[in-house]
Amino acid sequence: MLHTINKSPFVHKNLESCLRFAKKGDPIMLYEDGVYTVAAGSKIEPMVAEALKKHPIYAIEADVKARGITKVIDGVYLCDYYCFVALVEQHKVYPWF
Amino acid sequence: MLHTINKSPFVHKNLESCLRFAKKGDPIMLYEDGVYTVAAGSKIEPMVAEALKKHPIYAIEADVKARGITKVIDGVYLCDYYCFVALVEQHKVYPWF
Amino acid sequence: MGEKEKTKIMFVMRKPPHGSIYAYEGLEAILIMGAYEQEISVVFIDDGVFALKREQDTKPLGVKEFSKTFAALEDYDITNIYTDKESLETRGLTVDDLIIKPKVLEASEIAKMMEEQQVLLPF
Amino acid sequence: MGEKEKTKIMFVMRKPPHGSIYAYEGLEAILIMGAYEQEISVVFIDDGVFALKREQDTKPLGVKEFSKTFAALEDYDITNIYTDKESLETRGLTVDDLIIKPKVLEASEIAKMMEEQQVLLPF
Amino acid sequence: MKFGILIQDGPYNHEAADSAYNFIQAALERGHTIQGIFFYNDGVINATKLMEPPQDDRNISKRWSDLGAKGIDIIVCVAAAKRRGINEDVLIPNARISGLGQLTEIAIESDRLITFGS
Amino acid sequence: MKFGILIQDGPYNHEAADSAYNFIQAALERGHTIQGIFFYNDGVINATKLMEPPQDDRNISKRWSDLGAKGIDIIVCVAAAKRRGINEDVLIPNARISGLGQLTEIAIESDRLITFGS
Repeated sequence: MLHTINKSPFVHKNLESCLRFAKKGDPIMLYEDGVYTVAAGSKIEPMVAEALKKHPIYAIEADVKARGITKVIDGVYLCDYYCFVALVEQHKVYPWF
Repeated sequence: MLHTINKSPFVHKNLESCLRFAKKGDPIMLYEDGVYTVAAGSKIEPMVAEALKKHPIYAIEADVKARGITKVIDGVYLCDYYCFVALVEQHKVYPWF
Repeated sequence: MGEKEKTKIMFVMRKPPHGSIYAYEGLEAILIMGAYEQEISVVFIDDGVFALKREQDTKPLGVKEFSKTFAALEDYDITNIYTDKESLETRGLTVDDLIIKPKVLEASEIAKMMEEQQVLLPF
Repeated sequence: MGEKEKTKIMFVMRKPPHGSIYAYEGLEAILIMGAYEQEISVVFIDDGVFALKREQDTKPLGVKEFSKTFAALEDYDITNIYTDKESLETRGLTVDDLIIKPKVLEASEIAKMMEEQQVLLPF
Repeated sequence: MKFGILIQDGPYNHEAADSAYNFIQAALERGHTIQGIFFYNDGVINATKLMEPPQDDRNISKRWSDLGAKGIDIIVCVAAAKRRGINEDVLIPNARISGLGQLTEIAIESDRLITFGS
Repeated sequence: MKFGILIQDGPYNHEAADSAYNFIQAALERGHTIQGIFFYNDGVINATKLMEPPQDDRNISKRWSDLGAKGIDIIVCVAAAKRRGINEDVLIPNARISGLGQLTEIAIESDRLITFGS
């Protein structure tokens, strides 16, 4: 199952919920304000590093660029909407609004 | 200054922000989904008990009743919109959306 | 034979009632979809469990009280109703605080059920 | 003498840009109010600091890039611009990552300034 | 006192419009003046007269129109309204569409400005 | 594959309508079929033809109408629309107002249902 997150991890606890329910190996797609999760150097980074041990993590590059995020946490895949669609071809989707 | 919070503390981190900025003695008004903060017995209760040492905490009773919250944390004042207005007469307001 | 297989549709209720309309409009969607003879299930997680809290009295607020309609889902043949143990515990609730008795599951069991669905609807 | 005292109005920017419109419509409000010769100040706290992040490139997303307009607030005589130390640190940012150089304050100093305002506008 | 009210969110979807209404009613009953109610952001959707809620539910836009009939200034931000498809053709009676300058004037003239949103 | 799209939030105020549009464009370019786009909750506000965004900004309702012109079924939930003042008079061309049964049919007939909201 593909999990998607579109909220800032600094104000919302959706990422915590997602990580509690996601099965090992489930991919996580970050988009909209969710991409703040993958900016390197924040207080959230250790949680993301931990999550990367269990989940491939993707972030929509257009959202990353729009927000001026220039350094992304190692191991996160930047991708476009074709890549998002390709993941949806392989997985059902649950959005953690 | 009167601080207001209208979001659930289980999904949003607004209460943490509010407590970081609020001055000792500032009243806090909980309404809408913010009233889930004052339900007794939750994992949030210790944070609220701590906050009560520094701040009078109010919750709109109509919102509390609508959500079936029957036991409120000791020390929290249940109040109606007249009471909300009375607090606004005394204080400027900042809402932590 | 020749009969179309039922679609497995799960409503994942995560929002509390009254503060926003998602729980209520989600319920409206459940009721409609329930009439289509598909395989419907409903799971209440995170703040979604608050939708089932007993003793909701919305009269002072002047909005609709709809928790009783969740209690009537069985009348619509929607009997696969679940909730999450940790979501209840975090909120100081037990299943006795709820107007219905959903099956209480671990997050891992809910994740497994979500995986088995064809459609997941977030409300 | 006889001149009306200026109203102290503070915009408290807490929302990140692009995911919702609040930062942008907040900026529109700042620009209009800036023309009324009141005592305007703007403080960026929590995710609001992201509105000032350098190198925002919204072309791939197809939405407006407006961080440069924050940079131009001085041209509108809005010079009381502040941000919160801990909000920056939590997000791994320093003032060098921002398109302008707001005065970096402790939360307690910001709280004091908020207390002194007549009007607080949340965006 | 003179209270100004800013509403940043739409009706029904969030409780903000209800909370604002309940606050205003209580303020009026306590003898305060409402200097103006300004709809901004998704708040502008409160001002459509095309709203048809179910019969057993509250009619939120009518509430605002009724407050306008009592003489309270109900203002809808023109720029925010255009983005969301609110114009004079669909505007509730007793409200007006105007600019952010009106919010500025409310802010200046009120003793308190209270914002409801989400 | 056949993709169904559910949109739960309004235009401009949140990015959901943009993300959904970008996803749909990419899906179409990868050769998928869009079984239907269903607007629910505040999503119904996407479907007003009265929207007039600034000239230099995207016109979100026109995007949906253009997808409808290409033959994609654009459906606005009638109950949600009534609450928010969206009716046939203000509906964008190439869309239709109907009930939640249509969402059910999209859910049944699609290989995937993807929801955009906030």
